Amino acid sequence: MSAWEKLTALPREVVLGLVLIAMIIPVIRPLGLPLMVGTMAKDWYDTVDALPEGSIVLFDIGFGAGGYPTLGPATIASFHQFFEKNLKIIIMATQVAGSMMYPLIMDAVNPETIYGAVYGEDYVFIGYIAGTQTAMAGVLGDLYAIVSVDYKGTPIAQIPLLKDVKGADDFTLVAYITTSGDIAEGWVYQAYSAYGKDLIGGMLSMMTTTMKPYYDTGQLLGLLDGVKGASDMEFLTGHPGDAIRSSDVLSFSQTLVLIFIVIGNISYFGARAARKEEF
Amino acid sequence: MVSTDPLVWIAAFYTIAATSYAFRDNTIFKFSENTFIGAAAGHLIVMGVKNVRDFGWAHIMKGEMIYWVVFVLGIMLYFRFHRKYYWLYRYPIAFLVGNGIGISIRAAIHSDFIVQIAATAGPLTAATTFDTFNNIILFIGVLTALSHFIFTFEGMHRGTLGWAPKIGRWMILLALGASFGNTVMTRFGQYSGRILYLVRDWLGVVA
Amino acid sequence: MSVFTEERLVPLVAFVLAWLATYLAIQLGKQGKIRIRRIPGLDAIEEAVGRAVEMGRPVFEIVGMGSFTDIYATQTVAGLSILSYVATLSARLGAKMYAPQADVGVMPVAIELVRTAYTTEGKIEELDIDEQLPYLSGEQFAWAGGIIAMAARMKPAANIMVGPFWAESMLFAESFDRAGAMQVGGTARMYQLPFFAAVCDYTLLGEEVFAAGAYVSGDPMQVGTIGAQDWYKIVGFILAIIGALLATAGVPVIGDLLSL
Amino acid sequence: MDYRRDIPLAITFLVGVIAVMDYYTTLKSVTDTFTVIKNWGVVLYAFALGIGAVNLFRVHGRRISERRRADWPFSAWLLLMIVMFVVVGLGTGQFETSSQYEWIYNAIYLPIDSTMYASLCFYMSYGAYKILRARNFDAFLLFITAIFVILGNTPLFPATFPVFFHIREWIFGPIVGGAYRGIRIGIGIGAVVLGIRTLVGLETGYLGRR
Repeated sequence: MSAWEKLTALPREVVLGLVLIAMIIPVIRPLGLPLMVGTMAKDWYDTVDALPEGSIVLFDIGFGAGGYPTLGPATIASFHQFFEKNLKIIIMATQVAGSMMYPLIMDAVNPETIYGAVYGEDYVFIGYIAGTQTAMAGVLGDLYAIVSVDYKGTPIAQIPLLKDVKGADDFTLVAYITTSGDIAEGWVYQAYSAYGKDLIGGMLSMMTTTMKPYYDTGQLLGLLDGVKGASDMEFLTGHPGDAIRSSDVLSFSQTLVLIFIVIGNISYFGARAARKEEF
Repeated sequence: MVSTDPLVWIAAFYTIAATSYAFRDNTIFKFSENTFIGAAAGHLIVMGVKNVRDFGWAHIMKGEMIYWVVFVLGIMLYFRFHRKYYWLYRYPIAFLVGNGIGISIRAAIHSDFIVQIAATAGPLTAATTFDTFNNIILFIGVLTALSHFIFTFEGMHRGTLGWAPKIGRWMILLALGASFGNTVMTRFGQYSGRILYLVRDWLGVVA
Repeated sequence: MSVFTEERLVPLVAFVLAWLATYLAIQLGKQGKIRIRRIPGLDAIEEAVGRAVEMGRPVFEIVGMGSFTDIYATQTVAGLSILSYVATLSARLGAKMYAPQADVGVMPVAIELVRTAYTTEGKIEELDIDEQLPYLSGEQFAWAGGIIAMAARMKPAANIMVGPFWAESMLFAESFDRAGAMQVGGTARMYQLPFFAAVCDYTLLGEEVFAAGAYVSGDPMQVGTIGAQDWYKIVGFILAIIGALLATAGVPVIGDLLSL
Repeated sequence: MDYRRDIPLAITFLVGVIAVMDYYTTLKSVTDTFTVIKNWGVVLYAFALGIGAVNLFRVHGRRISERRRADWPFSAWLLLMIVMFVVVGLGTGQFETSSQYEWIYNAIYLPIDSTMYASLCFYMSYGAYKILRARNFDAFLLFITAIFVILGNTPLFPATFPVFFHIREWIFGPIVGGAYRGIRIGIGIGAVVLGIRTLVGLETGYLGRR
C-alpha cells in the first residue's frame, strides 16, 4: 500500500471514535462563539414581531422524536417570542408524535410562570389530527365542523380562546415546524394557496433547499433552517438553549468532516498520480 | 452528578444502542430496532383510536348517524389482509387517494407552477448591480435547470439551445452541493442533541 | 358573484389544460408520436454491465425499498423498468446479475420482468431466481445489512441503484465503492440525491429517473405523461423569458397576468 | 362493470373532483360536501393507522410460530412492544396524555427515534473519509458548494472570517434559488400530471394486486 493510500487506511472504529470525541469536547467545554443571524430566520422573527398584540397564531407541531434534538429548541424559541408578544396560540399536530412533543416543549417554555399565560385563554392545544393536508384544510375551512374537543378532552365550546375562532379568517398567521416534506409543502398548498394566509415554516436543514423556492416567491414569509435557524431564534429572543450549544458541537465535528474530505481527496489524487507514473 | 432517574438510564441505554450500528451491526442494535418498530406501531394505534373517538364517535354521539358509514369504511380497510374479500379494502382506499390527491394537486398547479413562473418573469435589474448580477444568475439557473428536465423536445438538446441542459446539470449539481452541506449540519445538529442528553442529563458532567 | 373563485382563474385554466394535455399526450404516446431523447444515464448503465462482463464479476441492480402503494410508487415503477433493461443486457452480454428484493409486493413483479428478459434473450437456463433475486428484509437497516454482506462477499464490478432510496443509500455507496464497483445511481427523492451525485460515477438526477424508465419501457402512458409535463415546462420556459425581458423593459405584463 | 375495481375508481374520481371544485368554485353545496369529505377523511386516515400493526402481527407472528429463523425472539419482543404501548395508551383512558404513557414514550420511543437517524452523521464522516472524492466533473462541482456551505455552517469559521457566512448566504441565494426553482417546477408539474392520471383511473397501483 503506497504512502498515499495509507492516508485513508485508518480503521473504521478509529475514524468514528474521532468523530465522537469531536462532539463530546465542545459539550463539556463550550466555545461560546459569536453568532451571525441568517436572513431567513430574521424574516421569521420580524414577521412575528410585526403582529399586533392579541393576534391569533395557528401553530403546527409537525415533528416527533426524530426531529426533537434540533426542532424542539426551534419551537421553544419561537414560543418564547409568541408569549413575549402576548399573542394567542392555537396549537395542533399533523405529525403523529407531535402530541408527545407538546408537553416537552411546554415544560421548557413554562408560559404560566414566565409570561402569566393561561391555558384556554392565551394558548390551547387541539392535539394530533390525522390526514396531513386533510387536517390542515379541515381546521382552516371550518374548525367547529372538524374539532370537538381539545387534546385533554375538554369540549372546545368551553374554551374561551376558541369561542370566536371559526376558521382561516380568524387566524392572523400560520406557522409550522416539521421533519416531513409532505407537511412542509402541505401547508404551502393549504394555508397559502387555498386560504391565502401569511405562512412561516421551520424544518430540518436538509429540507431547506427544496423549500427555498417557496420562500423566494413570498409563499413562506420566514424559514427556520434547522439547527442554524433554531440557534438564530434563541439568539434573537434572548433565550439561549440547546441549539446554541449544538452550534459548538458543529464547530468541532464539521471541521473534522472538512479535514476528512481534504485528506480523502489528497490520498485519492496522490494514488492516482502515482499509478499513472508506473504505466 | 449522575442521574438516578430510571427513565434517563433506559433512554441512555437506547441512545447508545441505536448508535452502535454505525460502529458494527450487533444484537443490541437489532434489539433496539425491533423495540422501535413495535413502539411506533403501538403509538399509531393509540393515536388512531383517539382520533376515531374524537373525530368520528363524537359525531355519532351528536346524532349524526351518517358517520356509521365512515366506521364501516374504516373496518373495510382491514380486509386487505383477507384472502378472498381483499378487494373490499379498495373502497376506503379509493376515498383516501381521491381526497389526498385532489386536495394536493388543486393547489400545486398554483404554488409550484404559476407563482414560480410569475416570479421568474419579473424584472432582472434591481437596485444594486450586485442584486442585478444575482437576479441574472438565478434566472439562468431556473431556465437551464428546467431545460435539463425536458426530454421529448429534440430542439432543446441539439442546435441553438443545446448548451442549456448542460449548464442546467451544472447548476443543479452546484445546488445539490449546498443541500449536501446542509444535510451534514442536520445529522450533526441532531446527534449533538443526543450527546448533550448523555453528557448533561445522564452523566451530569455539565450543568 | 360568478361561480368561479375570483382570484383563481389563471390556475383554473392551467389546471384544466393539464387534464387535456395529459389525455392528448397519452394518445400521441400510443401513436408513437412522442419520442424521448436518449438519456446519458442509460449509456453509463450499458458501460457498467460491459465492465462486469470484462471483469467476470457480478452486477448488482437495486430497485430500493419502495412499494406500489406508497407515494414513491412511480419511482419504483421506473426502477423496475431499469431492472428489466439491465436484465436484458446481462442476459445478452453474459453478465451475472443480482437484484436483492425488499418489498413483498414488488418482488413478484421484479421476478416476472427478469424471467421475461432472460427468455426473450434465449438464456432462461442461465437464470437462477432464488440465488439472483433473494428477498432480504422489509426493515431498512436489516435490508442495508443484507446488501452490504452480499457486496462484500461477491465483489461486484458494477452497481446500479435506480428507484426510491432513503438513508441506506450512503451505506450501499460505501460498501460497493470498497468492493471496487462502478456505480450508476438515480433517485427522485431530493434529500438522497446529493449522496448519489457525490459518490456514483454517473447519477440520474430527479426526473431523469422517470424519463429513463419510460424510454426503456416504451410504455405509451409513461411516454405520454413525460410529453405532457414537457409541454408545461416549455410553456413556462417561454413565458419566463418573455416576461423577464418585458418586465426589465418596464412592462411586467406576464407577471401581472399570472398573478391575476 | 367490475364492482371490485370500477366502483373504487369512480369513488377516487368523484372525491378528487369535489376537492378540486371546492378550490376553484364558490358553490356553497360543493364546499359543504367537501367539509363532510374532509371530516370523513380524517376518521378514515385514523382507522388506517392500525394497518401497520396488523401487518407486523402477521409477519412476526409467522416468524414466531415457525421458529425457523434464529432471531424469532426479537419478533416476540416487537409484538410485546406493540401490546405494551397500546395497553398503557388505552388503559388509562387519557390516551397519550397520561403520565405513564409519557414515561414509556420518553424512556423508549424518543431516544431510539431521535438517535437512529442522527447517528447517520457517523456514516457521513466515514463516507467523507473513505469515498467522497471529486472523481469526475459532476462530483467536483458538487464539492465546491458543499465545502463552502459546510464552512458557512460551522460557526468557528464565520466567527473568525465573516466572509464564509456571506458566501453561504450567497450560495443559498441565486445558486440554490435558481436550480431548485427549476427542480420544484418539475416536481410540481409531475405531481399534477400523475395526480390526474390517478384520478381518471389510468394509474391504479394503489388498488393493490389484480
